[in-house]
Amino acid sequence: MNPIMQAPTIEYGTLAPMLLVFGAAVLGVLVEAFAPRYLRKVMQVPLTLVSLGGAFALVLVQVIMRGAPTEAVAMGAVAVDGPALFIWGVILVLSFVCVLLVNDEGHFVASAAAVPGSADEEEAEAAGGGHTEIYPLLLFAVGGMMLFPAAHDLLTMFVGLEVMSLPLYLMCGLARRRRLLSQESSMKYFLLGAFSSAFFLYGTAMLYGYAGTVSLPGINKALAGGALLDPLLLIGFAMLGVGLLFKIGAAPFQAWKPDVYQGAPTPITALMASGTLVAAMGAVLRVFWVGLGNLDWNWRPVMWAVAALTMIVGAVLAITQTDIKRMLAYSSIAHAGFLLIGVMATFDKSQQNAGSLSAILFYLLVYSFTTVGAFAIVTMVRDPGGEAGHLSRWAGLGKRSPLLAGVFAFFLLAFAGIPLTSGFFGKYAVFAAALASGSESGDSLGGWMTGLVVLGVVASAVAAFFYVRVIVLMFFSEPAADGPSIAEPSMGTVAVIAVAALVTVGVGLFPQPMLDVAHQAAANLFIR
Amino acid sequence: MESPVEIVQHTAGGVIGVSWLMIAFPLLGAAILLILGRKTDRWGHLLGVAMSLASFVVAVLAFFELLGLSAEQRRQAVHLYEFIPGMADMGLLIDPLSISFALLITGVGSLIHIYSIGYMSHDPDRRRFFSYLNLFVAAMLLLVLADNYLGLFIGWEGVGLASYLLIGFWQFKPSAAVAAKKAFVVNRVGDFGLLVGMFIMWSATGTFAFAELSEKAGGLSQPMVTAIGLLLLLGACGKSAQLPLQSWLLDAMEGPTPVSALIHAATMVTAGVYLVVRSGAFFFPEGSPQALAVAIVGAATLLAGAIIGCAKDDIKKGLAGSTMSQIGYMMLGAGLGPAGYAFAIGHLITHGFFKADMFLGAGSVMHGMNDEVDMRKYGALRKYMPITFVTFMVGYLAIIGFPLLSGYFTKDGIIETAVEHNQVLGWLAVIGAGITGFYMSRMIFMTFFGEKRWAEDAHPHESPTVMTVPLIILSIGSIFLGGYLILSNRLMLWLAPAVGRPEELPQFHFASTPGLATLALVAVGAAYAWMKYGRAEVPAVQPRGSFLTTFARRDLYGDALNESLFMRPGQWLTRIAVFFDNRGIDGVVNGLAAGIGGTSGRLRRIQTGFARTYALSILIGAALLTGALLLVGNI
Amino acid sequence: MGETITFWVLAVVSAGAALGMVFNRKAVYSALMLGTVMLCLAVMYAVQDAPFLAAVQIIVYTGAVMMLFLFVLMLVGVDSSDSLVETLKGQRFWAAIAAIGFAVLIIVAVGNAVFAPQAGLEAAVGPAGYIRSLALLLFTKYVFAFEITSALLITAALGAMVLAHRERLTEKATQKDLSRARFLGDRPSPLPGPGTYARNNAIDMPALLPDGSVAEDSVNRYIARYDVEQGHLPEDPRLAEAIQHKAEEDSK
Amino acid sequence: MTAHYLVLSGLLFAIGAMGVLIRRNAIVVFMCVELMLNACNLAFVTFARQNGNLEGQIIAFFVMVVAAAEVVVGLAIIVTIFRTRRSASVDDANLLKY
Repeated sequence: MNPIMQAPTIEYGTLAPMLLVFGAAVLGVLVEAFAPRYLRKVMQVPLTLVSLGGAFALVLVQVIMRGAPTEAVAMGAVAVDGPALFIWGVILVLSFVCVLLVNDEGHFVASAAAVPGSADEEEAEAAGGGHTEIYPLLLFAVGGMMLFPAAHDLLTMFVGLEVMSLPLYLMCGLARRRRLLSQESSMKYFLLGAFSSAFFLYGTAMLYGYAGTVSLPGINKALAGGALLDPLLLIGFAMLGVGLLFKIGAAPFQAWKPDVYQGAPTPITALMASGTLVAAMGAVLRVFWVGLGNLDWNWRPVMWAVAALTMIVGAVLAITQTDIKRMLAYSSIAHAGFLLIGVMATFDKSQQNAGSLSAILFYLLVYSFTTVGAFAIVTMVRDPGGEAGHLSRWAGLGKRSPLLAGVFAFFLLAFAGIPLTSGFFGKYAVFAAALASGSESGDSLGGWMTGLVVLGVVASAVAAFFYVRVIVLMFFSEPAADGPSIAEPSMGTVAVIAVAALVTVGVGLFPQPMLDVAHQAAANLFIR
Repeated sequence: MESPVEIVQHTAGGVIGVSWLMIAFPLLGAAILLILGRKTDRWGHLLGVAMSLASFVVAVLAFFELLGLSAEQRRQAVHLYEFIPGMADMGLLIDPLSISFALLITGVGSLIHIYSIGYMSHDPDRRRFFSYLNLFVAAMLLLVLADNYLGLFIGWEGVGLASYLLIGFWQFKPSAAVAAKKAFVVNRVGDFGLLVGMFIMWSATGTFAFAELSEKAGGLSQPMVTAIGLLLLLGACGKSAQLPLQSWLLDAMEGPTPVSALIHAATMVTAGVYLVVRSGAFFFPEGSPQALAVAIVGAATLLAGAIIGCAKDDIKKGLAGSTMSQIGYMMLGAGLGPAGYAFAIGHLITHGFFKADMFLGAGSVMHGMNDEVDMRKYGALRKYMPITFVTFMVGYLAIIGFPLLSGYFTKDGIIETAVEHNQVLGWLAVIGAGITGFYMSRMIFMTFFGEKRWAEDAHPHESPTVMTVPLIILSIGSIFLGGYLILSNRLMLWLAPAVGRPEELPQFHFASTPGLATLALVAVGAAYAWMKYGRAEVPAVQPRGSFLTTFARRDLYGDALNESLFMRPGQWLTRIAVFFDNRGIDGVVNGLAAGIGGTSGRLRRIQTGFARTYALSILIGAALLTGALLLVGNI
Repeated sequence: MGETITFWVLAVVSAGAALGMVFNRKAVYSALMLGTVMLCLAVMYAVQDAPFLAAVQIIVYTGAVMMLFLFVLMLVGVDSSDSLVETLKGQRFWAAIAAIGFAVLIIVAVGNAVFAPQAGLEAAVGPAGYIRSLALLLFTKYVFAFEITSALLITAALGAMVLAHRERLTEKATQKDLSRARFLGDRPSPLPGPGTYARNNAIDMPALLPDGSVAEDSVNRYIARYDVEQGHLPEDPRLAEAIQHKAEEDSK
Repeated sequence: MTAHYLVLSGLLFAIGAMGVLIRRNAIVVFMCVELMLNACNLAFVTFARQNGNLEGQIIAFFVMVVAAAEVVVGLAIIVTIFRTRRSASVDDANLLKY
């Protein structure tokens, strides 16, 4: 008996954007292996940029020519549906922008193997150059970010999670200055990340035990037919939640975020704060809406507590931060809380589900671009020893460089959700979706959703306080005599800030087109 | 009195359909200059000028297209896009009022752009200067062209930002940085008024659009309208440097002179007048208390500005006082209802010309005198800078209301209408005109006549052509524009579709009682100035003046007043609050803030920096999550 | 019955080894304990109809991963052992509470779960045979994940290289360079060998030159320092002085 | 039998988690994480037999591959830290806090 194996079908066309990114990453590794040292950067940068740009173009082509497919591809492993394509587009643009930041000189260590402060390090710095391996690593991370939210079964999702995380663990430790902090952040991120992915895996095991499969629609189907109160299901769900909530930085799994964001090289922080958050949010949505959609009356009360705690922790702790990157990290935690409000806004009716999904997608878009812009500005304010992280160093920046401080103030206002910035529409959309969900008859949470939105508004107000504090600090305090210098920005950095500012202003004044795109992406919901 | 005609939704193409290009051109210019940065150093200023000129061309074309339409058709709304879904749409309103402003902004703006090429030629950051100028033009155009208060507000804040950036352009000077900050803070007070006014407007009518407001405003209760009107007036006072928010304008002269000419004389400061006139039909009906408040503010400011102008030795600050005063006239006119609107706008336009002319003239003088601003160090410059002298003279004659020049017609119109409506305010305006005659003559005599009192290294010379040509163009406008607009009521008929008009068209009297009194007082003022500063020797050091002089020199104690009226009581209140807070009786807000801060300070200790602690929090979180789910699942 | 006995034996051993791993002060012992757990698990896999996994477990985990762990442990220093004092306040207490609570939750939940009789793998394996069925699944349904894991492996290799490999930035000195340097220096000849007339441990005994003087250079400086620190100085004061001198030179 | 194996798996998982919390040597902490992954694998293999399909075994196989890659990266990071600080204790790395 020798049954003939049917060759697997892989829809290369549909998967082309992701495959292009991975392919370019492998090519980048080959460049590292064979190209002479002085040529590597010259080859890597265009290769990376072109592949990311090309992948984005492929996403566009796919959307325009064929529309989103309605079936999972690659033997049911990957679901390239509307939301996934939207998230891919956002991630690709963000990572393109981040590569421009990475490309800027002076962020990455010349030789990671050299002990900080040693003669070897000086020698390596004198020799110039740096680790061009960053580029393929970054491409692998981006590939993982694309796979993670598009995975259609939990195994693929786990692999995507690891593909995304491993390069990030590495890149966190490669800062050129303050290397002890950088290495520490790398180790913390790695240990905690590995710890949390063990939880993710255990959850997967339990769900596999419950449903006999790890594919998300399979689990959903089992839920529809099987006993809902099965302890295996509940444990599995909780453990899976731990892994996913860790990645988006929801409380009480948020502790790694400030430390890692502060220690990592700022371009990588920018990538983590934008791309990783977008990808992880997409994965959260997919797991909770597709895999556990029938269980919503069960997970939503728990998620309610998590969202509330996350917003409070993020907003309250940010107040007393003295480091700009830590403050942005806490702000990112608070924003994860706002996003979770959106995740909870699900209904029986797909029409309204699409509404809240589009709100979340829109929020992700506007938030991530503003974040990248803010971190790009952080890279420009420098002390002799590297970036001027301490907030006191930012005092009076408005007098030294009104334009830079002005743009940064604008980003902060967008984080705070002040009208006429993109952030306002993001919050507005998510809160509105949550309120609509709460007023839906038969909603299990009802008034609790309103309560959550009120809590969200209060948290925004608290958050606005510390954003405004920074603005006041920049514009209304006297600059220190030996204040930080403003680095002469490279074209790349300027482009990053310009793109971020453009999106923040543009969407703030003219939100409709982007809302339309998000709405279209969300129209058919996820492939089930 | 006839009310404005309805707004016509624009459907056809034509230039009006693409009038958004007016805003887009300078915005694009600013974006290119800011983004490309130093790369554009060589040609950046040319791009700035080109963008401003392009915008001017569009404005002129739109103007002629509007002119070709019948009076009922002259309010064209151009819908652009849905701004906040279900809340507000973004669109432009092209009507006689807005297009007049657009012409002024782009026209005078372009001239000042050209002038700045010469004026800023030695500044290494000239490109940045032009990018801010372009940004300003774009924001100002949005302010006047938007068809709703939201768009207006965006422009309003945009010009505030541009003004802040430009006042502080030479940020290395501490005085410039402080002045920029002061302008910023004072303007926030006004903006707050405008914003609250808009909130009330929104909650009462549910719309920001002018078109809908004109229908719905009639249904509002009287106190509501008064409240909105007064709040809008507060906004206007902030932007237009009217009492009690006038104090920033004098300090704003720290900016480069073209900025003073463009923003702080010709355009931005008149935004308050625009706001009042534009809202006139809804929120400032004739005879209402808020309209009276506008007139009173205007009259008070025109006197205060004139008095301040008398005592300043800094040529730019003198002009700034005069600007305050002239905008006071416009406000007075705007407070008189449709009868005064045309004169107020007319004065605004002619003032835009002659004041820009004089500011640029002052800049030209400074350019030749090593940036000296003290008039006591000038004298006898007429021989050395003939073109500047002649053009400045034209502006001077226009502003004091020399018969048949621009200012004569527009100012006299305001004064006569004011006397008709309110005797007291009208005669105050006449007195103000007399004082104007004194301080402007003083400026002329101190600068261009008398003996040389220069610093030793001064070598005055005429400015380059790129600077004098705008002066000449502006002075031509200063001569003829007023008569053209006011005689036979051209402007009033032109604006009627937008702002309404009185039933009876006013007749311009060349020999009315207030008019003759004005002329007489101006002559007395000029003669007194001649006695004190033309004939007599001007001391090079400021003499100790009387109480009144000191009063004027200190800007009427505006800053001291602010301090004692607002800052002190504010501090006092704070102290009381702290006192009560300490006693734990009041200060809920303070307590809350402190509470959050304290919680934050304590909570952040959880972030110990030990990875193992974090892992513990994850495990506890996981256990809680599992427990909670099992619990919820089993209930 | 056989499976039950195997399970209980292995369960006790593996749980004990796991506890041993956690509570053993010496890192190497921990590693060996972990190896024990892994071997127990391999046997359990084999018992549960997963012989392929049992083999992979031994080859990959105990064979490769554990070796890597041990290798790094040796690199870091075998004798480094954790101190028993807990520095974080309450960490042990809360860790124990959380871990026990967590374990109880899982055990209670699993205990509450109702399991159908085991389906067994006969149906799944079918006529194709065990390995073939695994391959069928691996290369059809999970082929994409399989391909993507290659990205992981590349990342791992690249990452290890970035963090550990240092590129040589200066030319390596050739033998020619070395000998040239030696002849340019002040001593072209080799250093004298140690202690020809040694009475005890010869390597740390300075040589005597033909003229009877002590040759300081004949003792390695590390050994000299060791001798001084440990008090192994020879009785002959002349030799002792020479060693001490050498050790002092070293410490400068 | 399924429940027995699952209880053992849960126990091993909890022991591993506890080890992560109380050990200071980064290498040992990481070994504890590996123990947790092994516990997951045991669950997968058990469930594969319980549910009567081979997917659990395939997943366990993938987990081993992923774990191997993770070990390489993790140990590289730990060695780097050790070279810098001459210490592999996770507690020593706490410059980033509050």
